[in-house]
Amino acid sequence: MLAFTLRRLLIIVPMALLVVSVTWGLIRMAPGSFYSEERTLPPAVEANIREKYGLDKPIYQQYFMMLANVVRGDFGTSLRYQDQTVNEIIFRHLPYSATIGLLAYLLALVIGLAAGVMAALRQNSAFDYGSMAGAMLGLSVPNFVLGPLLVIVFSLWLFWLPPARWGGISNLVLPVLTLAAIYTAYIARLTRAGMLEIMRSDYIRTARAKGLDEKTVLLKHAMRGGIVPVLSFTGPALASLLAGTVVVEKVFAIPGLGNIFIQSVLNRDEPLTLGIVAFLSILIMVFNLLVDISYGFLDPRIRYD
Amino acid sequence: MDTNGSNNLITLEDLQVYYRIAGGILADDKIVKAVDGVSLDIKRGETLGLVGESGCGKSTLGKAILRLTEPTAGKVFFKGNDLAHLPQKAMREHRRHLQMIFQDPYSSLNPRMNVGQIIAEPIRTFGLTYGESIESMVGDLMETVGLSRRFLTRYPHEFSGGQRQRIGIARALAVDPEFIVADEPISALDVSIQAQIMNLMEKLQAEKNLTYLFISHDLRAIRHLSDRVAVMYLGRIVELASGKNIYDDPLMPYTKALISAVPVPDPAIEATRERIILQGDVPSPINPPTGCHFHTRCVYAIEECKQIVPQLVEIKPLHRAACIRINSEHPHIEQNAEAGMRAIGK
Amino acid sequence: MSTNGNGTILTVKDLRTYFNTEDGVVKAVDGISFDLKKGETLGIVGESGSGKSVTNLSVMRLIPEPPGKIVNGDIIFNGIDVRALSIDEVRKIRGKRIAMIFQDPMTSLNPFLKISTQLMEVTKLHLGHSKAEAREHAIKMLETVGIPDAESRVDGYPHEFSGGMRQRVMIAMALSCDPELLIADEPTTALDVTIQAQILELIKSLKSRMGTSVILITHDLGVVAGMTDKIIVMYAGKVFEQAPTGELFSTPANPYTKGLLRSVPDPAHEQGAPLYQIPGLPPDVARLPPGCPFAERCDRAEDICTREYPPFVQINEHHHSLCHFAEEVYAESQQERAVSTV
Amino acid sequence: MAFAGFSQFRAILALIAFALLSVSCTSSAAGRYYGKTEPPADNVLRYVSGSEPESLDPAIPTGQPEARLLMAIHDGLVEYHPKTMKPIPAIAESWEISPDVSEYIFHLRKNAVFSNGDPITANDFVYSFQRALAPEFLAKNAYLAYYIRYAEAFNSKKAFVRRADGNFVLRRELDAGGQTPEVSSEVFGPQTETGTALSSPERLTVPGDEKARTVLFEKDEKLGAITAGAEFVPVTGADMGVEAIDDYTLRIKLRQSAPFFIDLLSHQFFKVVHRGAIEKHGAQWVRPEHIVTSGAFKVKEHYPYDRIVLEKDPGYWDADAVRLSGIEFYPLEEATTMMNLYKAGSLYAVYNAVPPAAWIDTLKEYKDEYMDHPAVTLQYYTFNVTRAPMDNAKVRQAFALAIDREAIATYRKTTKPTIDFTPIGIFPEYEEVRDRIYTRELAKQGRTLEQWKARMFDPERARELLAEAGYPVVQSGSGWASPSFPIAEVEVLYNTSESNKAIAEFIQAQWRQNLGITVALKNMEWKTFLNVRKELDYRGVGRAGWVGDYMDPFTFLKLFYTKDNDSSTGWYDPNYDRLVNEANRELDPIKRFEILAEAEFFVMDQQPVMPFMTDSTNWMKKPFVKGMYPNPQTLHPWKFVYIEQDSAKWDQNAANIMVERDETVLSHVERLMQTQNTRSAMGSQQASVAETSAQ
Repeated sequence: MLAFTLRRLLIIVPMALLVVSVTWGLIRMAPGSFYSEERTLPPAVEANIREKYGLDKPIYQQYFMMLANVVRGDFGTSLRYQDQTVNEIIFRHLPYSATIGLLAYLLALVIGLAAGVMAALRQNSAFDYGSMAGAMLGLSVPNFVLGPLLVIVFSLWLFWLPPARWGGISNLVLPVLTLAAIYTAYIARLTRAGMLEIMRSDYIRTARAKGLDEKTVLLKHAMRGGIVPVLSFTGPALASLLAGTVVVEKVFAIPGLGNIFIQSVLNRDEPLTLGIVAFLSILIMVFNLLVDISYGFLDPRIRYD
Repeated sequence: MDTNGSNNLITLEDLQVYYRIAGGILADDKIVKAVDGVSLDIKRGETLGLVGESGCGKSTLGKAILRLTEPTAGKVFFKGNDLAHLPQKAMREHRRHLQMIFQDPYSSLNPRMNVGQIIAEPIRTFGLTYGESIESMVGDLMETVGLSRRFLTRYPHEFSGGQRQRIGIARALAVDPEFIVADEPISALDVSIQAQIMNLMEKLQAEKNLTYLFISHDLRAIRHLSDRVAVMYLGRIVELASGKNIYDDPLMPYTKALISAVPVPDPAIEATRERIILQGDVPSPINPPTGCHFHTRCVYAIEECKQIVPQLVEIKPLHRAACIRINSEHPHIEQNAEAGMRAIGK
Repeated sequence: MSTNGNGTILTVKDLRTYFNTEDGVVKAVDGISFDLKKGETLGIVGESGSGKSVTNLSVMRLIPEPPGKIVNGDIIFNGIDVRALSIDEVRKIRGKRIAMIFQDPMTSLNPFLKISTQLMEVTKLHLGHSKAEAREHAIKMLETVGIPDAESRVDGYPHEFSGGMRQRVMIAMALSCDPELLIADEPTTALDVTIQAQILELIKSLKSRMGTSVILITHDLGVVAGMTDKIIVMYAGKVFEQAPTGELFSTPANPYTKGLLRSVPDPAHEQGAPLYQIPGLPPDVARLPPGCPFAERCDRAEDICTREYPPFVQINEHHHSLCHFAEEVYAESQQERAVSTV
Repeated sequence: MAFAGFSQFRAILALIAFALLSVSCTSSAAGRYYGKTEPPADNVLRYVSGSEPESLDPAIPTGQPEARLLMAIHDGLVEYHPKTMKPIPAIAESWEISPDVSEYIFHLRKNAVFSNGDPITANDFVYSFQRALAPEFLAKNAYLAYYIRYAEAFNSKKAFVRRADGNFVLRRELDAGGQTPEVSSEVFGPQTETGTALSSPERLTVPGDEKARTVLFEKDEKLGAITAGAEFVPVTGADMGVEAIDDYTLRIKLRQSAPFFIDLLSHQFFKVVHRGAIEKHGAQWVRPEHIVTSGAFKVKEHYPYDRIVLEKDPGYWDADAVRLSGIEFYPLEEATTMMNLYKAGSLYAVYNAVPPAAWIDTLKEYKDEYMDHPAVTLQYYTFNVTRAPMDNAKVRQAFALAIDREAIATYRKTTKPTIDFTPIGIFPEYEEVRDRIYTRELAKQGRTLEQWKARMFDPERARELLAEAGYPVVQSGSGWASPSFPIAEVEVLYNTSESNKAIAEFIQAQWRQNLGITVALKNMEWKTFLNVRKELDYRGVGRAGWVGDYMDPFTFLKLFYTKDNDSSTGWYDPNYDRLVNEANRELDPIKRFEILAEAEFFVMDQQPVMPFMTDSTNWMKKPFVKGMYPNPQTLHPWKFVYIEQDSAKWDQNAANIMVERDETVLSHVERLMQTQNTRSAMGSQQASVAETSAQ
């Protein structure tokens, strides 16, 4: 297991570099540059800018310079916000995304698991149909629709909650709900499907034949197997939730990483884009690794060799 | 190897199939010797039964003959050509003569293809015939295996297990093969259907002069279908003889136990017969016991059994066994055991 | 309501368990009756879909409802009307007084839980064992079923055991509370012959030691031959023949039983002659014909067989057969037996 | 449970969502105000600034979001008039202008201090300008200051050419065409050494980089000959036409006559910065803990992408008149989010073009809040005149005549139809002059002003012109067709956005209907689009928009000025440059406008671009926010803004806000303007311009 973890950790670095390189290539292939604007710059100014940022050097040199910086974990300063380093920006905005993401994740996990388990236990009951219809709704309402809907109801009709921006706990409610909806729905459906499959399995029949009551059968025997598919979904989901969800951050004007990421791309802010891409790819890979490791705790049959 | 004049369709020479299990960066890779030096002849027109417990390598052996698994070493002669080292392209030429029937007729049929397409597929692949005659050929094949032509457009899930196995057989027959490896073809079927499939296989063999390698753990079926029987244990053939000899006079302690374990559908016999109950399970092929693999479960095992790898030698006419405690003069181990080591002249 | 007579541990009377499916009502078990005496072993033989497993799940009230439902019949266990019990009361019987082992030991043990956990929870539940007691008992049980080094292996997970060992664990678990009745549902089907022999031998010896009654469900006539006192042959949800073991094998009174017996290859016979085969396929239980469900495959069927549902003929005190020609078939069997013994 | 109707299900949801959204912007029409309307007790204004500011350094950013914010914290020589945007005194309490409009003398007030208490002197301005124009500073706005003598040379790393005798090579020695006229060489204002040097004839500048120089000299033999054997002296910041005559007197010498230069100075680029803070902290001087400001407000907190909190600077020279105790800027980008916050009462005003077009009919109902006023913007399409068929003026004219501008304006709701390049309603005096000049010029061609103005929409004439250009338009069914027109050579390129797409489709339909020509539409992401358009890599037609930098027609007309102009059309004519130069040398504003109008006529007659609309500022503010006016750029000098707690004094009808007189604001403005009004006659015309436009 240690070897497995080490091996996977070692892979992360080249993978992240690959992702960064591809991103760099895409940025460079896209026409336009960070300094272009509606107004054409005087050629002298443009030349000065190109010289300062090494854009006048051969492309491979620029690539290796970029790569050397990335390997050192130094993405330099943002091209747009020149008083701020990329690392500073990422770690300044991560907590916003992470707060919302983590809360949404926990909410989705609690509600999704509970609803999924209940629905599986009472298959074909009114609760089952109701919660699964709700989940369907959660899946099919995109969050750029759900968010504004919640805002209209709770902020503009009832004036209960602020419609946007960062601030107190009341500011968190709507974005967290919006973000959690789709994940809750996914988790509920996965849990239900997983539980139903497990509940049909031979070892559940064995457990029942032993005279165990349904609660024990469910919590002790079925749960672990039932949430395996949930785990494989929620690992990467948590990574993306922590790293920010662009739509929700846009709708609610949250200064999270997702928002910054999109802006950096639009601004052609190359170091910032690369920094965030590298950070996100590492984050996702680490979470996938964590998921794989936690499989081992959940399912004793899985071995890491 | 010169196979001139010999009646052998298939000849295996020291065939080995090893699997490598990756050990990770901190552990060595492990080697599983699934087939560990098997030499065999299969005669034209005969059925060779291959019996053994699960995990003994019998399926791997069957697949290795057809190159569905790449042999690690050794030779597989088919009509004098060594298939084991043939390039894939050349192998294709031979493949139509070599077919396989699988245990699970459901998972081996593509659920998205109808029966007609399934059976026609090998015909098209080998370009045996074209156009409309494909359909009539498929229809004929279906009737040959006892399925109505009307079922041509049905899908696998619409059939019962026995019918699916018939489809599998029809598919194998489509290319008019000479040799068929039947890998546990009846073990997933109900009792009443098993008999139907066995009869069908026998009928087809007679009609088409087929040669079978019949792999099963069901000794009753093996006995019924096979001309000769090979008993396999942990990658090695431990006994090889005619069906009658194997059953009436098994020589290897393992074979004896195997046969003895088969329940007899007759309470009178069951009540009286003495059964040999083997202790323990088949050891892991990753780390098999030294010497004679069977020594860990053998009541007759002596110290030498742990060291000496027994060779498959002829003990009686046309009856070969791999056990150091028997020889042609003293073929019966019980007596040898009673007589102690004196019997083998130590 | 009938009560169990002296020495009778289980009485099943006219049990009918139906399933609602998309194809209509499947009468998986359709009128089954039998008695099981203390210490006796009953074999239930049948092909897949014949209703043999559903019968026993019904006894344990383990039929999933919906879609299944026990629509009729009495299940009297030691004088207790199992059908009348609340589900909580049934749970007190399950695993304690009636235990089950299943076909596939690979999937019947929970792969996520340690063997010790799975064993201990039974005795903690039914015998009120403390953790330490339960653990001690679990190890003892593992030793009883012949698991070597039980002390250290008890904390292993199922996947660390071989198939045979797992089935032993299942048996240890089933027998933990010293049940009065053990239902073994195809306990050896998934195992190699050598392991099958070990397991059957184990069941046999435990049964004689503990005096447990056993219901052994199998499709293999060979298995029941040496293990049982009496046998029920099921086909399409019905009992086709019911007889003491010896009599069933020597003088079957039903063409289906005869066919089954004849279609098993006999190792004693030379290879070459074609095997007897029952033609056709088992019927679709959702669409049974009005007459005998076996008529279509039966080599001695006459017009009446497809027209009329056959009677359940009593041949003698313990021998019944569901056939229009039960007496004739019985007579034929007697004759054949006489010939073969001569 | 069947989920067969999944897509239907989604469609229904979308409908529900749409219904709710519609309800949300109409339902409270019952109330007088749009959403929550309560003045804040803390006297803090909450406003939305747009994107996260690139920097709080006034010399760096180029965007409107920063402009909105930076004018609160940095002060300059002059300030925008809150209504007209004409310059009013700020740190410069008065100024004088040289007769040829090439030199300005500013008199600074003595009580202006930085937020740390340091006095603001003329040297601070010299430092600020030199820093902002230093080539390594990479200011993208540097071009704004290129009117200052040698500013462009300094910013472009040029060098003077000094002969062995110590004399510099002069520009006029080489300049045969006389494109850029020499300015007066008489020193205006106090005589100083620097002043004299600045007034001497303009020196020649050549690339400072040797390689570039060599290339240039090889190409231009005459230049090579003149500079042979000479020494190349890099142009420094000190060479620029900015001089501190004394602590409180600043001289700015221009390279050309530029009466609009004073308008430019309100721009953030010319704000004063604190040398000490910058030298101590480098790029990080703009952080809240380091920043030293000069404006009415100072930075209290800055949480990027979330908020910038300003508080009133009590040390500000005009602090007594500053009424807000603070401002919170929210760097938001989503229009709906802003509107939601506005409705919920968390924002007191939104900026220009925030209200979504679909809501405008509803929002107009809120008369106390919704505002609509011409903006200093122009929406137009460019023609790529370097490629056929758009190299033919007649084709261009035909395309321009074939669209119904009134219809577009009606369709877009907040725009006004336009045919000329200076937007209407912004420079009323210029418009008056322009009509006169157009009439004169048209008469030379035998046409009338009415005919000219019919360019708004004249499909018949358009078809004639197209036929004259060699692409006859024939009747085809109920419509038209132009079979010979090279349709593959023309497409409309626009940057991806809903409204650009809608307009492009509208115009596409007009051309199809009126000319029988269906052009393809092609959209591109913003930065890509800019590049393609600039490189003239587009076929036929490109979308363009222009926002004026200062309140003078020249801010538009300069787009066609000089060969490497910004028009993205490839159009250039030296005659145009000649006219523009002449105009800018003219001190009499009316005469100047006449020449500019002649220039505009010249270019519009050739139709390298096709203007079609002027945007309106459409925005909203809570009625309790006073002193914010719908001026042409919706830039609000914050020191005039205040929050009125007394609901009786709230704005009642936003449409009248520009004509109504708010004593609180205007008396403040007038008080400030007094110092300049009392100056010499030179300055008085500036003030009068401001005064007239204010009414």
